[in-house]
Amino acid sequence: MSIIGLPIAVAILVVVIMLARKLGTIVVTFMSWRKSAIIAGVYLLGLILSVVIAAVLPNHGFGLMERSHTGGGIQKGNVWTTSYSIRTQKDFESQPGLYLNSRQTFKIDQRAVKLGFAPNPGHFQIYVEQKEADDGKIDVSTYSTPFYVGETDYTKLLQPPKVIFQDGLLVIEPVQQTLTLKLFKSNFTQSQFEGKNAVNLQNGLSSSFGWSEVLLRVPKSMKIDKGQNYLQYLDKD
Amino acid sequence: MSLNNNLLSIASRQYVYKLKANSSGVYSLIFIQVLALLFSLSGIQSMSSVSETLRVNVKYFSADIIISFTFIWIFFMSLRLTSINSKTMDFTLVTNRLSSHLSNIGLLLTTIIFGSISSSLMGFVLKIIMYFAFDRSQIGVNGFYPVFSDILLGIITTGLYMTLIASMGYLLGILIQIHVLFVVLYPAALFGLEKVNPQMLKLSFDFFASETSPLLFAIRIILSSLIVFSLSCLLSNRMEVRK
Amino acid sequence: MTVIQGENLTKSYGKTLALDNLTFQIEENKLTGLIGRNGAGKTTLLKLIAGYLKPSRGEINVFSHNPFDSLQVSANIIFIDNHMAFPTAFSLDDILTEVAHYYQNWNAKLAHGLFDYFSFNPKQRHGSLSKGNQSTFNMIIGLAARCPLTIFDEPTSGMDSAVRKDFYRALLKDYLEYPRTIILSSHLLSEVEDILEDILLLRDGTKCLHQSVLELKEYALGLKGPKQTVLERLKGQEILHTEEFAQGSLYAVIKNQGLTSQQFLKHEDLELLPVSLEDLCIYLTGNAKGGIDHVFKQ
Amino acid sequence: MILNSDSMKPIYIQISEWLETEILRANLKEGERIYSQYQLAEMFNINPATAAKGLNILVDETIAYKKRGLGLFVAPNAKQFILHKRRSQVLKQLINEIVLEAKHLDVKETELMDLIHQVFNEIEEDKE
Repeated sequence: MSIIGLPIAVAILVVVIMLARKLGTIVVTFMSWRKSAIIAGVYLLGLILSVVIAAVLPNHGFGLMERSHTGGGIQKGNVWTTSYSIRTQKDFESQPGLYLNSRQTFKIDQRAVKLGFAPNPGHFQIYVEQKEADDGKIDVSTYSTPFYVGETDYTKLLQPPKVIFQDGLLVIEPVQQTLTLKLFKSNFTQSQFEGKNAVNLQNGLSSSFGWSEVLLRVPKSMKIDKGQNYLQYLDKD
Repeated sequence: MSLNNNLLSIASRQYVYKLKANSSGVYSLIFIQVLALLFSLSGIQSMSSVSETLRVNVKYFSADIIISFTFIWIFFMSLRLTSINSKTMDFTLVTNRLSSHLSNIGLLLTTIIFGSISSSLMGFVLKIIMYFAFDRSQIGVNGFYPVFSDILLGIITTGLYMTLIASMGYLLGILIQIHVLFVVLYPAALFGLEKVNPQMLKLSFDFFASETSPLLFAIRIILSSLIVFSLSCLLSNRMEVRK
Repeated sequence: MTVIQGENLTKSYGKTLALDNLTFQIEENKLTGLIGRNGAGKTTLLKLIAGYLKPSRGEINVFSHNPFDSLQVSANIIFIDNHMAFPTAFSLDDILTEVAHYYQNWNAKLAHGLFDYFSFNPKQRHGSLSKGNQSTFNMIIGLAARCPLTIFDEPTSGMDSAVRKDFYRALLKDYLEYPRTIILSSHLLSEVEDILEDILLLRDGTKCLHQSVLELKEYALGLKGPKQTVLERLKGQEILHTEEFAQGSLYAVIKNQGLTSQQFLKHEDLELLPVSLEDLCIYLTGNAKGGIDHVFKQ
Repeated sequence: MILNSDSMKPIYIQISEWLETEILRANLKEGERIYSQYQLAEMFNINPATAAKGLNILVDETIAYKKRGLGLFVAPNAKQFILHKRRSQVLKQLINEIVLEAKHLDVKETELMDLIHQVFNEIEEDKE
């Protein structure tokens, strides 16, 4: 809070508290101290009950589960290393920290397809793997590395890029997406001892965007214009 | 005539009396906490991150506002306990200054226990409201479910902060009794300090707020509060009992 | 036994001297009236006794303790005045219950008896009572507490005369049933003189006199008659007050020094009149300027 | 009986006189216990010290005697004593006042005697 905002907020609060006290003195003329004590007890019991209720509420429906990505726990701190290490790995399926967004298969008639890409697909890493056989199909899998806001992993909420195959042209289009997230933060009286107190609270709230990865598995004999320098070939050897 | 009335028995009688007398404080506390809860429903902090294709708007929810409001409430509660009116009420019946201070501190500690538990648990009311009233697919499960040890730690820390704040309010109240000008002087001194040496205020704030060891934190708060309360008692000895 | 002992007691507020070198003693189980005009220092003295104020000079002892900020003394005193305050959370009924915990001699039967007699509404709040009813309620507490030292500072302010009468009667009856040291400050001396044992008369912060009511009643004589005769008779007497009330007639108040009324009555033209305590106190504490009439003579 | 606090007569004397009258009227009989100072204080709404002084007069005049720990009792012959005292003292004082007043009003001695005769006769007639 800024140095100007603080006194204003305090002033508003003072007014609120004055009002509350006025209210208290009005209420008190109708209430004996016994009733007040009972109300205090009921209030406290209600609050304790709320903890119990919160504990037993079923956890389905939450958009963000504690761990939404596949393949084991990728901590927020490891997001970047994970993203980089993918490139050296060959087996995407067993790669920890990668979340499979979508999988599509397109049939091709031609033996050779010229793969074309929509303009500016820069935020994807596109990997190409040639299959053992010629089955006339292109498998397109899209993956995502972990996306974090603070401590929360929201990778699962990301929409996969749109993949269209038409007239020998493969179009991978990013989807414009707006995510609204509601996250819980521990009270500052708790977070103080997690090394994230009120003073450096802001640090705990940074978001980190991961990467979208696209894996194309193409028939063995398919020709691809190797001139596309954003393509990365995964060689089986 | 009997002169065997000892300090503690009188102070505890006063404590019970004051507890009943100030029971109406619960209404203002509930009012303030519910108000803070309503404020909290729009989030305590929001953040957005944008990339070319993705925009993430995040709202954070916690009981921070509720706890902060409760802090201010306890400040005014302790301030009120030093008012002339409260003093007159004390001296209407059996008392001396020390027993009056002791019973006030006892009352404040009880209030603090109530305030710290209620403000910390109010966060779960917030969560339950969010669970049913908001689109759950936007809500993160992280931190939704209660963890007993965390709650306990939160309550104790809240209580400790409240103790410190209550001691400050009590001191201010006594100072105002000595001279009304302290109403202005107290905050003015703080702001003056901020202007002259911003580091010092931050340091004293960090002294409590940056301590990450619960034990050290508790020791710091308890010692500081004791010092401030003792100072209040000493200062009040300069005055006449009741005018 | 001496309950209260003041030695050269002086209290000043800034430059104003409220009490000046007051030395006095109050004995146990006496009902003493503290009498004086407004500003004579009655309330200051009572607050010194109750331990609310610190003497500027001199010493005060209550139950052989310094009362200032003393818990021991406080536990044995109740101070009834119209500044008594009770929490708004308490109804009158609650107050009677709560106050009882503080006083070991508390007489709940008396408290509730008086409470019902004066038809208080148990659910009402102390703050919303009229001034007179507040005084009446405070008085109930003062009586029921049965403190070894009970102080009433102008307890009847705002009460109507019927309630005042009831109060004095209640005070006396409870005092007879449970004798204790009681100090009653009042400026309506005529109402209380019969129930008092001693009178401590203050004048400008000093002790004017401290005597039993019985002695005080015989302290002075009033003499009415032709001016010349009266003046002749007054030779060698201590004159407290003179007043010319008609042409050539004089009313004089003199100190009663063993003169029996017979001696005066033998003189035909003189009339002997009793001097009420109230008048006597006014004469003793009055200023030397010749009374209010003096103002109009100018 | 209601005390007259404005009277020239101090209250404690009014108390002792009232007790004497009670003895004369045989409301208090010889050998009977007399009211304590506290009972009197309550009856007349006066301080017990005042009542005690009234009782002391009775003791001093041997109208009453003290029994240790039991209180005051009406002495034997108290009634006679009171009658005697009233005749010799009270009546004399009253007459004293009458004579003074008569002198004041220029009433002759014989005139006063006639007046007394007249009043005597009137009261006798009323009785019959």
